[in-house]
Amino acid sequence: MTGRTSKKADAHAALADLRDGAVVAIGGSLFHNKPMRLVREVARRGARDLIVVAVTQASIDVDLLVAAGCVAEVRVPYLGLEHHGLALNFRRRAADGRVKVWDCDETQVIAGMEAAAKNLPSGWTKTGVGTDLPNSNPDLKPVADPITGEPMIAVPAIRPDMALLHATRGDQWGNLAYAGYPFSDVLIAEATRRGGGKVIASVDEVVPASTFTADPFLADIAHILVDAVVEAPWGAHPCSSHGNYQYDDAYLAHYQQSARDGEDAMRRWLAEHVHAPESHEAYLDRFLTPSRLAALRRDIYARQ
Amino acid sequence: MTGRTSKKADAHAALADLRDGAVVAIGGSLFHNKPMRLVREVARRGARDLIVVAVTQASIDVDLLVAAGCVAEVRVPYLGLEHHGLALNFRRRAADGRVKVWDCDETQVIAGMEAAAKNLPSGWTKTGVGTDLPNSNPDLKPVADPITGEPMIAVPAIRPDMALLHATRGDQWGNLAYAGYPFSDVLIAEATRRGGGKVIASVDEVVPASTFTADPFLADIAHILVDAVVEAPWGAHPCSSHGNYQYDDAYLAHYQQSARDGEDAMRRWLAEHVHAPESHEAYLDRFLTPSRLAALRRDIYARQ
Amino acid sequence: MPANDMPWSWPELAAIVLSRELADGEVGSPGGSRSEIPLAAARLAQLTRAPNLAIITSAAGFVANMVDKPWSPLVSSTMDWRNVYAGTEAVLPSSGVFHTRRDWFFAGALQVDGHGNINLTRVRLKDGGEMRGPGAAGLAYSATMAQRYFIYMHEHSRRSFVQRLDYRTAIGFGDGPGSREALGLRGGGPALVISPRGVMDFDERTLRLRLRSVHPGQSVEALVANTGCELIVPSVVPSTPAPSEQELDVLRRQVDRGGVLRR
Amino acid sequence: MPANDMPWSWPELAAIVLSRELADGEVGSPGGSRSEIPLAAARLAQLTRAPNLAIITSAAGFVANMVDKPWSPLVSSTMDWRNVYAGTEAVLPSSGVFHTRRDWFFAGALQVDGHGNINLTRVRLKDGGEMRGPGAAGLAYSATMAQRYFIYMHEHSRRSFVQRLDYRTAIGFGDGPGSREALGLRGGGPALVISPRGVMDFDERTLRLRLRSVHPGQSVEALVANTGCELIVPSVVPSTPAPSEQELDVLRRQVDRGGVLRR
Repeated sequence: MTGRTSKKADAHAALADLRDGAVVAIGGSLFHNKPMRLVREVARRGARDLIVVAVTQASIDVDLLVAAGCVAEVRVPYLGLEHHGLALNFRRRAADGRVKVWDCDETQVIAGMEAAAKNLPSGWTKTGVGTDLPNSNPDLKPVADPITGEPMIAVPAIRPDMALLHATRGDQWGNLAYAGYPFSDVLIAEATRRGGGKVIASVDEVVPASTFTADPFLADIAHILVDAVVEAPWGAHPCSSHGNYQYDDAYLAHYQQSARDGEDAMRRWLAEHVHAPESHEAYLDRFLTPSRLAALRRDIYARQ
Repeated sequence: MTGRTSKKADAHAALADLRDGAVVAIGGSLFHNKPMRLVREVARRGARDLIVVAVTQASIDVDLLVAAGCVAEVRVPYLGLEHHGLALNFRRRAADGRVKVWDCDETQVIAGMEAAAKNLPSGWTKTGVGTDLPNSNPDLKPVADPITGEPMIAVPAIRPDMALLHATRGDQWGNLAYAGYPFSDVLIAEATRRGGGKVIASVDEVVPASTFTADPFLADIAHILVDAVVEAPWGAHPCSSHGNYQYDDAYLAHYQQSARDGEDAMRRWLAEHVHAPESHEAYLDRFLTPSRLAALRRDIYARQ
Repeated sequence: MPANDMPWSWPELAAIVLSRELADGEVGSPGGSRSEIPLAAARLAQLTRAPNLAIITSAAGFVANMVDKPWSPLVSSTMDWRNVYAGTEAVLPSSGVFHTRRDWFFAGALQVDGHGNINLTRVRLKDGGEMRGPGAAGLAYSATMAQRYFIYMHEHSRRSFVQRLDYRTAIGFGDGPGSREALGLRGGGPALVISPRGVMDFDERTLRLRLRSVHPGQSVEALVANTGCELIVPSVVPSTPAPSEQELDVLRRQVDRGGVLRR
Repeated sequence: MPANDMPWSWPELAAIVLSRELADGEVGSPGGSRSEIPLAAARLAQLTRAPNLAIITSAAGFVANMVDKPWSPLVSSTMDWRNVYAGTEAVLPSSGVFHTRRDWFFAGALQVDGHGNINLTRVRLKDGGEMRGPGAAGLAYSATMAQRYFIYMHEHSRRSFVQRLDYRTAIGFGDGPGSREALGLRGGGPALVISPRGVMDFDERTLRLRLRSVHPGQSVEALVANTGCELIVPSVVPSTPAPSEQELDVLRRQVDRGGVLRR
């Protein structure tokens, strides 16, 4: 009998199925657990017209893809760089219509993703009743609850073609463990796989499968929900791998300054940070040092 | 400043709010994590006309409450004693109309509980379309999806007045940890608390709060969802505390034999096992021995 | 149950026949009454032809694969810790148990009809009373949503294979061609029915129950005589392929060492 | 922002004033722009008057209480591990983050109107273009479902307090009395608006914004002149009670030792 099939893959192979116009879900939230190594690979490939969904919140992940010209539509409840300010590339391209915005609240995206995970046509929420959200986003359909008659909003199932996630650890079968919060990654994986899409996860470390058989409760996402595991040490950089290492605030500040300086500056930033490094290892060696890594680890538990 | 308020309570005090006619949700599944110490206390109190909800599956927990005359209506997707046979007390009282049956599938109860947890009027499911379930249970309302028009079933929110759960460990603030599977206990707690009901949990052990602060991911149910923690060592007996100790098959067989022997035999069983023991400790000392406990622990990992 | 003089028990035969239906890479849930039969079927498949097959405990979230795992006993109670923990690599959150695809699941039933609809709720008795079954459990869901499913009947009689169900708990092919489509159901419906007498599937055009094979030692005539619903009987009905030596060997040495299926 | 010559910063004052609004035993989520302000408010409440107050990280599931816990720094980024892990006793599954009651939450906004409706989506600029905000995040949800909420505005001007929102992202009292009821909304709507100039609540009958107090050093006249929406101004407007010594002491020694709120 042949044995089990490993799901380990390099980033290039894992993203081979990504077609222009695909609905791509990105996991994590804000500056945490963003699969930046995969995001950079998507930008390197020159993907076009993507519909990007992030739940709950996005930052440099989506703004970078927008800057790289990969994105046609953004379905993100919050897109901003928190203490670094607004998402400037997004703002620029949304203002002149190059990027379409699907206005939404977190719980509306979740309702649509839950519907997909359950293989149902729509999800129901109270969120958005009495607001402009259903006016600017016609996919959010005002309806009446069939039991009480009260106003509700129905959100059509959101079925990503591909999900990009970042976990702390994974094994070759596709089991994933998060040191910190998995945010909505479980739901993203469920919604994507249930609808036939591919779930690609980068992990800081590939660990032996015995790690999970020794304690199966360790797995936040089971292997049946994962198609490919991409080994990518510090693969969330410049975002944090939540509970494992911190986000790189100086790098983020430099990114934001380039965005502020305009599209030419952004193109130079992308050339240097996304296109020039020939590999993930080359990226790490170019933009990080052992002492910087130690500092990003140390900051996790820092008590002043 | 005064400190935090402990949620530790004895079973009698914890159940003081239980009124006749209440909707009571029972956690666990089949022979596992059933809060039997609390169930016996409910029967001792002589509660009446309860509407009992269990999700996903029930066994001796609900059958015993039915036998004790506490139950007006059963909302349970599966009620049986597995390899010991059907739930005979339930079957007897359902047949002659003393107990009303709310026919349902697991996912319909879950849809109703999810609606309650989300504070929404109804939950939607595909389950039951094309079956007799909406015919025999008028609460399951056939509707059309507003996006695709396809047939669906709307289930009104199920909002328990009280939930009875059993966890392996808990602290005085109400944080609960399960050694095995929590089954649907998290959802039950969410649905109950969100609607203003009380969540009462028995635990095999009360552990120091530092257990949870040292590893907050240990808590399967957070203290904000729990109203009372009842210390009840071996409190799931004769059911298993999943992953901690096994169910007591000989005791269950004796129960089932009494049920088979008819209502008089059942009354004697209830008198001996439910009413006679003056306390949980008296119950343990009457029906268990140290070597039996050791066997129930050993069976968890038994490899033959 | 009809006589069985074979060197295997009916549950063993059922586990082996069902095991052959499971394909590599699939995800499914053993369940139903005497769930040790489908659990054994799935473990046997993993250990013979389908190393990438994943088992999800029905209504709990244990995702298990027995390839290269230490042996663990097969136990009667579905959610027994020993059953669910064996070979487990990951545990789905309870919120997600119904959020994952099921390529297959197993159902027992009080009654089945000629379109594979099943009854687990209640059966009318001759005296006018009714016998109440254990309830739908999650079968109304699975029958609606899973890719395909297998029905295993411990009794093959005119009381269990009926022209008209006393209660339709879970839908198979409904009233025949077009029923599932009109209701917007997911998945393909029932794939197979196995009983102590034989194996049945469904005719592609009429979606009616069709005899596929009779078990070694059983007769077509007795099977037909004990079937209360319409049944398509082809002119030639082969014998259910007997368990191979390897199947029986893996089943008895690696899956069911304790002999639960022989009791 | 108006001048502030007081011995506390505006964020410190906001944290202290908001802290006083939180009652013992409640459950809520700090959030919004500069979420260190509401997080400080909630921790301060726990350490002074409300030891049973529970903090849930907004859109993550960390349930925290700082009573008798080691000190941990206050950090700007909402979901920073140091912020969410401090004092955490339990972590809600991501499926359940929106399944728990919120007695209160906090919202920042680009614009607020006289009924407490808020805009976080986009603002029309004078040149005809628009400035896009970060989006609703979870505020459309929280405003609909939470028991009450507090709006904190970093700017108090005619651009931020407006007669008519450019976009209604989250509903407050809608168009006035009866609006929330007609929509079947849960919770009681906005309870309070705080800005660098003063504290506002809502008139019980008209549900219109009403000046409750002006901060020490600020004037009613300047506040009114910089408010673009209708505002009920009582004949006597008290001064916002200044931070007590104990409040400032606990805030600076136990909550914000690093001085994030003074930056």
